[in-house]
Amino acid sequence: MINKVVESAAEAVADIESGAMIAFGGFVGVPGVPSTLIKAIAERDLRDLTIIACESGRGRAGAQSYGANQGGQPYIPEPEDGVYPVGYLAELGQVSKAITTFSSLNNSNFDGPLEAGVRRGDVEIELIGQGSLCERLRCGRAGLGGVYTPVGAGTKIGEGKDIRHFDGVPHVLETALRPDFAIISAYQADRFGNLIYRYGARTTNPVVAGSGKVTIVEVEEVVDYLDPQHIVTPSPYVDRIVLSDRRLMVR
Amino acid sequence: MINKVVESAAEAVADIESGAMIAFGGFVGVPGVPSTLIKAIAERDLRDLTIIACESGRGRAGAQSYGANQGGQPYIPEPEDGVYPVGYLAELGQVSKAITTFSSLNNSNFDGPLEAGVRRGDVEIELIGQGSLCERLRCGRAGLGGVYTPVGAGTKIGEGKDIRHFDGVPHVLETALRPDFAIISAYQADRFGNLIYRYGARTTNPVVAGSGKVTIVEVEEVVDYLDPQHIVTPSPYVDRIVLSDRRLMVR
Amino acid sequence: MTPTQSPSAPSLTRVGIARRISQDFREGDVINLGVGVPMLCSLFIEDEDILLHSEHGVLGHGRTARTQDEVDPSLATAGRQPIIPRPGMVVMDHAESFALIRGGHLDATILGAFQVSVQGDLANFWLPGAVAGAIGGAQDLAFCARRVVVAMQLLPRPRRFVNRLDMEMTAPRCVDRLVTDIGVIDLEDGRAIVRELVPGWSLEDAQRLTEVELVAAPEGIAEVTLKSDRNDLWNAA
Amino acid sequence: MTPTQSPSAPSLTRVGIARRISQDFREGDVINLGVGVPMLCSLFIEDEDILLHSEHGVLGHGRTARTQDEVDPSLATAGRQPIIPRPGMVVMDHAESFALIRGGHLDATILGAFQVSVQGDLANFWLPGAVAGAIGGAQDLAFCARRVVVAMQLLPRPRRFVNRLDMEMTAPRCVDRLVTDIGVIDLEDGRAIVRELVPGWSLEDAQRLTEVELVAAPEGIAEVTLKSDRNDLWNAA
Repeated sequence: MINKVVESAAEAVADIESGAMIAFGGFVGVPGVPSTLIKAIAERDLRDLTIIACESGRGRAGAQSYGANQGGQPYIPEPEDGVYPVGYLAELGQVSKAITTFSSLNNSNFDGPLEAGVRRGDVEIELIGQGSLCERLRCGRAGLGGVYTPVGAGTKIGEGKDIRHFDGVPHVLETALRPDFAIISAYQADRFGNLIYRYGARTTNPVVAGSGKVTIVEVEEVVDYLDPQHIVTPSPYVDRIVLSDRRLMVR
Repeated sequence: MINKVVESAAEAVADIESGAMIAFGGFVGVPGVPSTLIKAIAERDLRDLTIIACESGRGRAGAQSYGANQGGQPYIPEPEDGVYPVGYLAELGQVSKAITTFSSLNNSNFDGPLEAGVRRGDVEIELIGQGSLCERLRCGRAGLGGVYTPVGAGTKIGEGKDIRHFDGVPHVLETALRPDFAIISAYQADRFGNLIYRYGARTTNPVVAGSGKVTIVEVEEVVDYLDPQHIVTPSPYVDRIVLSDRRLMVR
Repeated sequence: MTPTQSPSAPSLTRVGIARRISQDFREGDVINLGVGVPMLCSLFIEDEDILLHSEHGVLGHGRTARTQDEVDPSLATAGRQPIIPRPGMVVMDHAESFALIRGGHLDATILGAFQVSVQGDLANFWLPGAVAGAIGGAQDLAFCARRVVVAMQLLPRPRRFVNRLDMEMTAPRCVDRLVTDIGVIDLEDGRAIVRELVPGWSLEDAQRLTEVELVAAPEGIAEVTLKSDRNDLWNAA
Repeated sequence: MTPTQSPSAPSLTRVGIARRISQDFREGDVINLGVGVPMLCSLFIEDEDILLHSEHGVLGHGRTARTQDEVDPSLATAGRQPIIPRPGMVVMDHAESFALIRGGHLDATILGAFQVSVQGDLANFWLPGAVAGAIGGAQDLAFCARRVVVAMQLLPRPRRFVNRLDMEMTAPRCVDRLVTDIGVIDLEDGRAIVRELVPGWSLEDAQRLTEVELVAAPEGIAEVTLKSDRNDLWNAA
């Protein structure tokens, strides 16, 4: 019987080694960051990770600053027990390279952990837009070598990349990312590894799923049955399932 | 108020002109072919269409042969009033080019309408695998110039296409298809044009949606509300909605 | 070039700029609002069918949640404001959200900027002296949305609207319109056409705020009018 | 090279070939079954968690519908057999279905063939003399599935298993195993290794059916055994 549920987050990430390339699902402040799994990785003694994430500018120290900077509008606060963002791994010195769309806080008074690493000289940042990052990961999942996008041509992001014109418009070749591990967060899983997400917590999670040689998901619930027509991530993209510490919807 | 529902299929396809490039959703014998819209196009006096479809080997004359050829296993029969496959347009002589994955019946005793057209010398067929066809249409929807796929390299399908190696493996450049019209079938729509599909009738319909300058969908029902988390095709990809003649699920 | 040279006339607040921008929205538009001033545009969308797009994959959401009961922690804008569902809303993954953007299915994107050139070049992701940037979805939006509108406060900041960028460029020749605290400027064929000015501002007053040569619209320069009686739209003279 | 040279020994029917193929399936496998003989493999999957994949976007479906009540016209295999849902089933669009295939997420694909070469080259989409072909999903499957198994009837047809293809190639060096009506042949490094033969068949008998040099497996040639008591698995001697 297929059952991809693993006992603990620690067990699920036990075979990640220093030097690994890891892609993470989730987006900035909105829910959907695989916090439980990031915490489990943080607890291991790892070095030289290459991380791939939409947002990796904030560590735990900076976690509060994002939401607060909204000009007095209401925002969803962090839970009291905190969230472990991808940038936390950089804060711990586990990261030597980041492929990301937000590597900085764009705040001239304060460096994020990756920015601090670049100033020290031991971190490399490859900045890329969200659309192109998603396509590179999708190429990984979908067995494509790369895609041509018009986005980034003639800018710093397109520098050094192959250019080809389509209908006279320059396009940049963005190549597949096939990380060793894909680390994501979802709402519910069945034992096969089919996944559904809650509203805006979907974000990059289904994009990262299946891109890696091994995909690990944290979920709020494992259920007996998911409607086949509502499943977002098909089971073959998922290898291991763990329960999340942060259960937003299930109380 | 947004309301994309159009009175009739005839009205929905009234601005298609001879020489247009049209992509169709749907797959071989399984439900999901936009039969009502194909019938409406067939009733117009059009010539020189380029059609893009997963399957276009069968006309109406050959419509029964597919299901019957299953070695005695049960299969889903055609409805008595018949279905209008994409190949019907070729049968009527409306088609001068087809980009398709099944252009023939692979039956040495019988030509499909496109095959007959090639023998006459007035039809061109561009054969391509389903995965690559889907990616080309997705590029159209997603604003990409093209993708590199390993599939087809070194075969007749890859001939004349740009080749690039990734990790030593030859990949074929498959370029975007941006048809003038995208013609699809779905189960339910809301007035915004959000769509859901029934089970295996989904097929290429969500892939074709949004690839064209104008996307027209036939649905079994227009409903007031669709669960935002279950919608498969987002409304911006849909321009016109008509009710289908063939209502499989709604009776 | 400093605010002290400005006339003793009112100017638009951040909310006022957002109000002016939102007056250009049309029923049926699909519009992405960037973080900051652009997101304030949502304050002015009531029952019209204007579909707001958040790049993490939420389209056509309703208004901001007003009570704790209305808050669903999984439903927020990209700027983390809790929002409520609304008929027509749809959720998609991040790749599809950017397919929508890159495929030209957005009618407009409203962005903030560090700097815009008269050619329409946009800089909004890499601050001078920084070691890294925050490009997010801005580059896809700037390259691919059918229309790019920039919300810009000209008054307090120098070198915002320039002849040539001196920061890293997000996208070339993409900005169609600047909605500023003192007026509305369209960028057309390398020229800055002033369409509207805040009452009390002249073209000469405006010209002092930028090195870019400003050109009066051929049909004349209209006054900025705001269709709202909120009390936070105008900075006093 | 004709059936009349064959020994008076039984051979596998189309259903028998499918039974033998399905005996290689393992719990947890994700497997695509092509139209024809391959699809008959589904007859032999009961309660095991073997996820069958239909390329139009249905994965992990249940058995064939047996009564009209069970038939949902929108739920069928790519070969149009009505099927029933089953826990773990998932529906996806065609592009995602081929992302699954091309991304190497299928454990195996079972295909039919016009012709296979000893190098593992496959031809199954363009008949000689035809003006067009039917490539469908076969090329994606043949290029990208982790394992490619071909169901092949050697007995009634000449030039099925050859040294070099004389038809248009679907994919080069992709076929791992042939399951035929007379035995099981693995293609390894350009050699045809006979693993199993139907009782009554010798390597020499088999050799008469193909120009390809057949090599006995180093561990010896086993007898084909079928784990089923259906009465339609064997052609009589």
